This record gives sequence, structure tokens and C-alpha cells, in this order.
Amino acid sequence: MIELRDLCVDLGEFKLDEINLSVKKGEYIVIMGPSGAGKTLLLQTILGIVKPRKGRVIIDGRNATELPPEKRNLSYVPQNYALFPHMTVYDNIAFGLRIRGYKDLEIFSNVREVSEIMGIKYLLQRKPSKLSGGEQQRVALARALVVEPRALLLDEPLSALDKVIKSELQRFLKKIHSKIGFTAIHVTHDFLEASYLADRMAIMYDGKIVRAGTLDDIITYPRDRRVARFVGGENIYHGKIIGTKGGLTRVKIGELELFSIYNGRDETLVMIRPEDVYVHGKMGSMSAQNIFRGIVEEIEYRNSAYLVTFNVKGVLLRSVVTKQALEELSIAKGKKFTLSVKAAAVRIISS
Amino acid sequence: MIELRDLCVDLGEFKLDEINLSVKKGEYIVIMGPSGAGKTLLLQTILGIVKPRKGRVIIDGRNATELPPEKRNLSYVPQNYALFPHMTVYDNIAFGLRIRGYKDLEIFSNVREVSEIMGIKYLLQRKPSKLSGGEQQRVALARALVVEPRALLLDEPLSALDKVIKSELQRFLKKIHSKIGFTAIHVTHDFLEASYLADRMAIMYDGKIVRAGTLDDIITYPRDRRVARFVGGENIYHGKIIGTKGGLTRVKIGELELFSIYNGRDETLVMIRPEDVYVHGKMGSMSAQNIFRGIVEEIEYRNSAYLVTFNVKGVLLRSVVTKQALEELSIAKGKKFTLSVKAAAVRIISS
Amino acid sequence: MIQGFAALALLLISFIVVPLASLLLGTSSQEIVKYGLDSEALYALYIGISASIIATVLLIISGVPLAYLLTRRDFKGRDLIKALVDLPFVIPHGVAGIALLVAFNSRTPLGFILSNLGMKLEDSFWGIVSVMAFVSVPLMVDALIDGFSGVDTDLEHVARGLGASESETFWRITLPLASRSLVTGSLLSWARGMSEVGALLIVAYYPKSINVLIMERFWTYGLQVAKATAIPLLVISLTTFVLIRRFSGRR
Amino acid sequence: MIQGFAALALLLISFIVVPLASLLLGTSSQEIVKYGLDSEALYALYIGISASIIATVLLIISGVPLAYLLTRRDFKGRDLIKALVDLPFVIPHGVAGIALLVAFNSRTPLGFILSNLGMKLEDSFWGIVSVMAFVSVPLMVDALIDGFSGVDTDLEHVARGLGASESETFWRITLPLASRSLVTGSLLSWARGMSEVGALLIVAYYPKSINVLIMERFWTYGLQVAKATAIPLLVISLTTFVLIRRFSGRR
Repeated sequence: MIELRDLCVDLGEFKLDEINLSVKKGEYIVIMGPSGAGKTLLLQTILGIVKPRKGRVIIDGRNATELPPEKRNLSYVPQNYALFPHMTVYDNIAFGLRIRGYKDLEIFSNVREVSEIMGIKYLLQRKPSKLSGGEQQRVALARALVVEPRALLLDEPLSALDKVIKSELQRFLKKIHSKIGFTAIHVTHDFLEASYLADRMAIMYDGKIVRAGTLDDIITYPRDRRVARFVGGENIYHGKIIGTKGGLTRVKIGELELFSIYNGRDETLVMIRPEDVYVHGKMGSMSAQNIFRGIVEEIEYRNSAYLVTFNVKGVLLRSVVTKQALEELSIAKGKKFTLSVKAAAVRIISS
Repeated sequence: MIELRDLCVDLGEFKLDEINLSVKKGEYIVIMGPSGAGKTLLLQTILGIVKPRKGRVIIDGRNATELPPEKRNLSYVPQNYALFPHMTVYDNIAFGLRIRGYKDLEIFSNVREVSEIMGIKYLLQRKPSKLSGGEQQRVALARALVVEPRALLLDEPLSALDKVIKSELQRFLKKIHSKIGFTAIHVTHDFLEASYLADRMAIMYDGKIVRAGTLDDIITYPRDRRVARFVGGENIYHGKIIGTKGGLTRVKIGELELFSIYNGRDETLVMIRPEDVYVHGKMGSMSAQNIFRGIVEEIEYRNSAYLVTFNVKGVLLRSVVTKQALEELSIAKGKKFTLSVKAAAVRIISS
Repeated sequence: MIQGFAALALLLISFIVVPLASLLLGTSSQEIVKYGLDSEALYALYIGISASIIATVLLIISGVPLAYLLTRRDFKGRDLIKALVDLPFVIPHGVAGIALLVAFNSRTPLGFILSNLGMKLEDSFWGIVSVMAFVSVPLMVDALIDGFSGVDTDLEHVARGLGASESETFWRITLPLASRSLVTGSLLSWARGMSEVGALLIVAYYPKSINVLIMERFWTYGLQVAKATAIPLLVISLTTFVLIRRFSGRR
Repeated sequence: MIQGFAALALLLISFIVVPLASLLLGTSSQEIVKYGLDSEALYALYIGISASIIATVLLIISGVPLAYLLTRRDFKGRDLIKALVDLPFVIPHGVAGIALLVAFNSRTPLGFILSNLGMKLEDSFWGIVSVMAFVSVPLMVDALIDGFSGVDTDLEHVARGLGASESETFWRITLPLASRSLVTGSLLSWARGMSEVGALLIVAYYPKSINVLIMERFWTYGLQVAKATAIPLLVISLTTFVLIRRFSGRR
């Protein structure tokens, strides 16, 4: 278990500001944020390369803030994998064991075992420069895991890879994690990567963790406009709270009036995720509190689905629609449809 | 109109191999491919920086193969925008006009006009280093468009940008294109970007254009496994043609037998796009030729939609499903559903 | 480990600082005025400075084209030429002087033509210029190669697309953006010229440039006079050094 | 434009190639054997080579720690020390000799201690070593700074995470990966030592090293004898040059 308490760091243009985070044993935590948010700095502080100005790093209940990196037993996997270029794959993986003074025979059997799990036995005698990106990642993971670290610190391990290879490695990483169950702190700027891998995620801006929680927590209630945008919110509006009715808040966006289960002050931001805008062919049984008609303004293909923009009383509302629905409902530009949004899907973001 | 005929280039590790492409006036063409495919080299050959070993570049009907870049009237917009750092924004935009010997007054009014269209009038006296990524892109476009070029050559103009800014600029680019109607050859490795912007697209691998056509052409019939993967095909299988029936081809994937409208040889690849796998709650009127039952194995959140993996007789079939459908059909792990795939959606890729 | 490292590092730094500090601080201002700024020394300074400036100007005129071609054109033998440019780095200074003398003395055909044009090599101002230019070639050209390489070729490609010819692009984009390197290269080349003495002692003892004068006074009058004579030159060198670091953006 | 550029560039290249070619090709092998390889010249070569080797070894011992600290530690005055390291570049050679002599001659306290330890500066082997080390400091340290900067610190961070202390990391990761730069730096520093003559003429005329011998023979017997004496040294320098380019991966 790794705990960060009130961690503050200043390092040139980068900083960490009162970071609090705890990572349970076996948990896979992903820290997201735009470049410059301080994600790498956070990993380096946990690793012990950078000393905090204030606050503590606690590893397995012990204050490790003053320990040098070599006493922390955390394995670092940087973006470029940083395989030692002057050593074979075998010597790379064996490095941590040699430093620990293991005997040659123990080293041999440990390296063998981990290479089998990683599927890289055939690479052991090669030099890192001869490996593909995917092979390098596996070797880096093997080298990091063979010493049985308290946690793996992964710095953007999947960026700078081709899209196709990237999704393969992502699956591999998830598979290995569920097989071995290591603790991981993984840093990325890619929300999709995070949503695939993370047990829990945290979002950083300007050296602060502005939101932490599960994927569901964050996409359903981002709490902050930047977070909403970061996790892919498309429909974000300025709205005005105009009262309550039947326990629900009434909020007005332009001419459109909506009900929300959330509370807020006067002027506010309102977010409706595109997946929460439902499109109906005919009036059926609809449980949603917000039902209105919209005209199709635009249809864009996006990632095996379609993003349809509806004009509802002048407000542009985007909805995700499958090809199946597009066909079954004959959605086309200029046509009118009934839309519904649950009161629980109208998020009020007061920041 | 720009035509490339049998263009061959060798430049160190990069090459172009018999490139044929024609771009109509006002058309927005996007050339895609993984890094190293030769996309930038292609642009540089069109621009005239690189001389082809063989083949011709024809601009507006005239053979331009031997012309130096300055006689081709093509504006280049490289990845980093390449604003002249020692000049103000005004002087950057004016550069092409000054070279052409325009008078100061003409330059002034031209720069004014284009800056108004681009919404960058307030930036004219600044130096490029003081601009944000988005502002830089607008200035680069203004500088490129003010000389009324025969075409714009854009090299990955949106990569290296934050996701949020990227989608804003994408929309801006599309808006400007529909407003001014310039001809564009745009190079990218991002399929989503291409599918948003392109009138027509071409996919390059190893210096060759392996597929060209509209978005629809390519995603519905990629013709080649690499293309299929590149444009996001998820369900790609080894299949076996076992005969024909009622004018349709019968193809077997493992234990699953499907009908396809395409022909093919013995052993083949079969692709079914995730958006073409329809999920049904109850038996209704289904026009699809392939109807079978599948058990939900996995549900992944992806980009405001869900990717649901069904197990159909041992074959894993992914389908894109909206949150609405997930709720309405109560899709959950382990449950069984009726799936349908049209014969036209079962693509046979013989490569 | 770090303590041991720091001790060794300190030793090395002292080895540079102590001699220079001793020289600068161990000489009285009367001595400096008497031996460092007398008319012979001032004339020798003038000779050294002006020869080094002319050498630098000649290197700019020929080095800019060379560096441009080396960074912007791919031709056979480019690597060899890049190597040749760096050769003067390793030529022992006395040997460089002898080589220049062998090739260009006024009894060789080329030297004969040059001396008839008033550019005799042996014991002449042009000899000093030649020596200084020879030893400075790599500094000038390497700085310019760095400068031109640092100019993103995409900037040039954009300019070409906008209608600028190669030469318009060079004068409006490439050279202005490499101007810092041009300044750095010039200062380095000037300073290298001012530092040379071995080759001068062979090619052009006369007219006496400041470096030669310092040697002569050391042999004739000893350390005390020589060190006073050296101070103004050292101050000039140190000033140039500060300028170089400013223009190269610390290096 | 390009034709004019090519002409000027060619002129500059000839200015380097012609003198060296004239020297190498214009000397008969009999002359070389007679003056370049006689016992006095061979002994002077031996003195020059061995002094330069020792200077280089001393620079490795002190330069590696200095360069490591400069690239891996952030401390006050780091930029100043980086600047000091480069100082010998601009110090005129004669002035460098005078400065060393002023600071370490056997009448100074430090020089007294050193001369009692058998390391007298004036006209001694250790004087030659000191001069060569002084002028070579920037070459060695800058090459090592380049080398250590080129080692991705992520490699070191990974090693630390895997349990290696800073000193284990240095010996197993950093130094091995900078070994090419160490070799390049050593060759450069050795070659620079071998090229020096101005400072030697001041600090240590005796024991006569090869550079001093070339000067002396030029003054005593003239160009013909001096150029023959210079050939072996020139060949050694050119060989070193080829090695430097090989190890530094060209340049």
C-alpha cells in the first residue's frame, strides 16, 4: 500500500500541490491529465528521485519520504522503457537480482520464469536495439516485475506506439495484471487507455488532483468543467437555475428547460453526456423526466458509431447513436425525433 | 487539380512506389498511414522539395515535375506550423505577398481580409513564440491561404495537440474549408481525424497507396487486412468459403456459418465491423440474412458508447451498443441475445 | 562516492583558476602601464587585433557558403569535406606554420603571384592573417554548421511554397535565423586567432603581433616583464569569452 | 547563388588541403629518415607522446568526476564552473604558459612543495605535462559532459528503482554508456596536448619535446630540416584525427 500525504514539490515550471492519494495492494491506479500537469513529477517523487518540499510518501505503513530510491523497492517503467542498451535482454531482467546479490542459478530460474509469463523467452540473448516496441515493453515489464516490487510506476507506457500495437499492449497489460496482481500507478494523458485499465483513476491539473474515483464516478459526475471536457463530455452549456419542482431542480439552457436531480447556484454549467441523450422513434414508455423534440443538424461517423447533433429550441445537443438505430429509426438530416434525458443525466457543475 | 502519375521516389529508408492519385479542385483529400509509410515524403514530392525518380506531378494540367517549389504555387503547412520566428504574425502572413512584389497597401488589405476570416486580427503584431497551438495553426493557415494557392499541403496539422484543442481545430478546419473551398491534401496517421475531414481518403503502407476512396468505401470494404485494422475493424477472422446458396457466398468461421454477398477464394479473411452487429431484444422483423444467438462475455466503455463482446459458438464478436440500448435491452454479462448481421456486412478480404 | 568526486573536481577547477588568478592579481598596475601599454605593446596589440578581424571576415565570406552547402546539399564527399574542415584542430601549431610556409612562401608559384599582389606570406601582415585564418577554420565553420542545422528546414520549405527562390529563402529566412551562430562563430574564430603563437613564430615573426612580443620579452627580459605585457591581451580574451557565452546562449 | 557558394567553399577547402598536402608530398623519404627519425627527434617524440598520455590520464581521473557532477547535480555556481572549464580555449598560448609559470614556479609556496616532491615545473617533464593538461581541460570535460548528458537519466532512475545505489548505477550504467565519449575526450585531449608549442616554449623548453624541437630546428637550420622533422608528428596527428572521428561517430 502506498500513501501520499499532502505532497508538495516545486521543480522549475512543474509542481505538485498538496497531493493526497492512497493505492491499495494489487490496485491498478491510473493518473490522467494534460501534459504539464505534473504526472511524471508525481511518479518521480514516489520513486524517490525528487524530494518533496512538504508532505510524506508512506510505503506499506512506513515513512519512506527520506529513503533513497534503491531502498523503496518500486519498479519504474518510463515512457521509452529505458532498457539498458549495453546489456542483453537477459542481463536487463537479471539486473535487479544481481544488485540484490542473488546467485547465478537463482537468477537464471527467476529470469526464466518471468520471461515465460511475458512470452519473451525467445528474446533473452538479444540486445534491446533489436526489439520492436511491443517486445521492449514486455522486457521492461519483466525487468520491473522480477524483483517483486511493492508497486510498478508506469509513465505513459503506451503512448508513442502505433494505434494497433497500442491496443494489443493495453490488453496484454490488463491480462498480466489480473494474472500476477501487482500494484500499479500508471500515468497517461489518454482517457480511453485509463478507462480500459484503471481500477480507480485520478485526474491532475496544474499539480493538483482535481478528481479521483472509479470510471463511473468520474464520467457521471466530473464536478469540474476541465474534468468534464477531459473525459469527453460533448454537451456542456451555460445554464441558469430557475427553481425546483417535485424535488427536482429546474435549469434553463437558452430556451430549453430541463429537470435535474442535482442542486446548484444561480448561474452554472450543465453537462449532458452524449450517451445519455436517448433517441426514440415513437412515443413508448419513457421513464425520463426530460422529453423534447429535436431536429437532426449533423451526423458524424466516430469510432464505429455516429455522433448525431440535434437542434432543440436552438440548443445543440449531441447524441451517440449506433448504425443499427440510424437505420431502424431512419435518422437523417432535417428530420425530427423525440429525445429523452433522465434528470440524473443532467449534471450541474458548479465550479 | 493535382494529378500524380506513377510517382516513384527513393530517399534513404523512405520511398514512394508507383503513386497514382488525382485531387480535384476544392476537394479535401486525406492521406493516412502509419509512421514510416511515406506520407510526408509524398507531400514533399508534390511540393517539389524532393525530386521523383520516375513519374510525374501534374498541376492544373501542366507537367510540374521539373518545376522548383516556388513556381508551383502550393502552400505547405507542416506539423509544427513553421511560423517564421523572427517575424511578427503580420509579416508571416505578408511573406508570400511580399515575395510576389505586391504593394504595401495591397498587402495590408489582403492580410486584413484573411485575418478577419481566420479570427486572428488581434494577433497581427505578436511574435509566433507568444501564440498558443491553436493560434499558431490559424496563422499558418492564413499565411498559406492568402496567396491563393492551387492547393494546401497539410502535414499532420493536428497531431501534437491536446485532445480538446485538437477537436476544436478540426471543426475550424472543416468550417474554413467549406467557407473558402480550397483544395487540400492532408496527411495524418489518425483515422478519426481523416473520417471527420476527408471528402476522399487514401491509405498508404510502405510507400504505396493500398486503398483510396470515400470513408464509406473504405470502411465497408477495406480490401486488405492492414487497411481493415487501420480503419478500426475489430472483428477480423480466418474463414473458409464452403459454397454458395441463393446467390450468396457461404463462409465458415470456426463453428459459425455466415452468408456474405462478396466472393472469395478457399481460405480467406472475414471482417464484420462492430457497428454492423445488431443486437435485438425480441424477434421482430429482421431483414438480415445472418441471425444467431450470442452470450455477452464482456462490456467495455469506449468513447461514449459500449463495446460488447458476444460469444457465438466460440467466435468472439464485438458490437457497438449505446447506453440507451444497454438499458432498454438489459444487456449484462452472461445473458443471451439475438444478433443479426447483413450479408452485405460480412466482408471477405482476400489479400 | 560524491565526496571523492567533488574533491577531484575541485582539484581540476583550481588547476585552471589558480594560474589565471595569480597572473591577474600578481601584477601591479604600474607594471601593466609600463610594459603592457607602452607604444610597442600597443602597436603589437593593434597588429594582432586587426589581423584577427580580417581573418575572421575572410572566414565569414568563405565559411557561410561552405556551411550552407554542407547542411543543405547532399553530395558525394560531403563527409570527407566535413572532416577536412576540422583538420586544423589537430595539426600541431608549429607544423601548421611550416605547412603554410611550404605551400605559400614567395618562391612557390602561388606565393609568387600573391607576393606580387602585395600579399607576401613570410614576415608580413598577410602571413599573420593566413595563420590566424588557418587555425580558426573549424571554429567558424562548425559554429555555422550548428547554426544552419538548427534552422528547421520546414521553415525553408514553407517559404519556397510561398514563392521564394532558394536565394531569397537563404537571405530572408536561413541566414537571419542563424545569425546568433554567425556571431558566436566570429567571436570564437577571432579569439582563436588572437590566441595563436606557435605558427606565428614560424610564418610571421614580424610585424610583431602581441603574442610574439610576449614571447620575445619573456626570452629577453624574463617573466616579470612578460607577464605585465600579457595582461591586456588576457583581459581582451576574457572579455571575448564572456561575449561568446552570451551569444551562444551558454554552452 | 549555389555556383558562387560552391566557388567560395572550394577556396576555403583548398586553403586547408594545399598546405598539408604540400608538406606531406613535398618532403622526400630520405629527409624524413634523416631529420624526422634521428635519435634526437625520436627522443623528443617520446617526451611529447608520454607527457601527453600522462596529462590525459590525469584529466580522466579529475574530469570524469567533474563532468558527472556538472550533469547530474544541480548546485549553485554550476554555470560558472562550466564556464571556467572552457576558459583555456581562449587563453593565448603564451599567456597560458606565463600564468602556469607565475602560479607554480618553484619559488611560489605551491611550486616549492611540488618541486620537493620531484615535480618541478620549469624546464621539466612535469612542466610539459602541466601545460598539456591545462590546454586540454575543456576538450576532455566537454566531451564527458556530452557523454553523460547523452545517457538518458531514465536509465539511471530505473536502475535506482531496481535497487542500485548511486555509485553502483554510475559504474554499471552511466560510465559504460558514456565510454565512447570518454575515448573521444581522451583522444581529443591527447591530440591537443601534442599540438601545443607556445606555452611549452615558456614553461618547459627542456626536456625538448617534439614541438619545441621543430621550432628550434626551424630557427637553427631553416624550413627544409624543420619540415622533415615535422612529418612524423603530422602523421601521428592525422591518425589520431581519424580515430577521433571514428569514436565520436564522425565529427
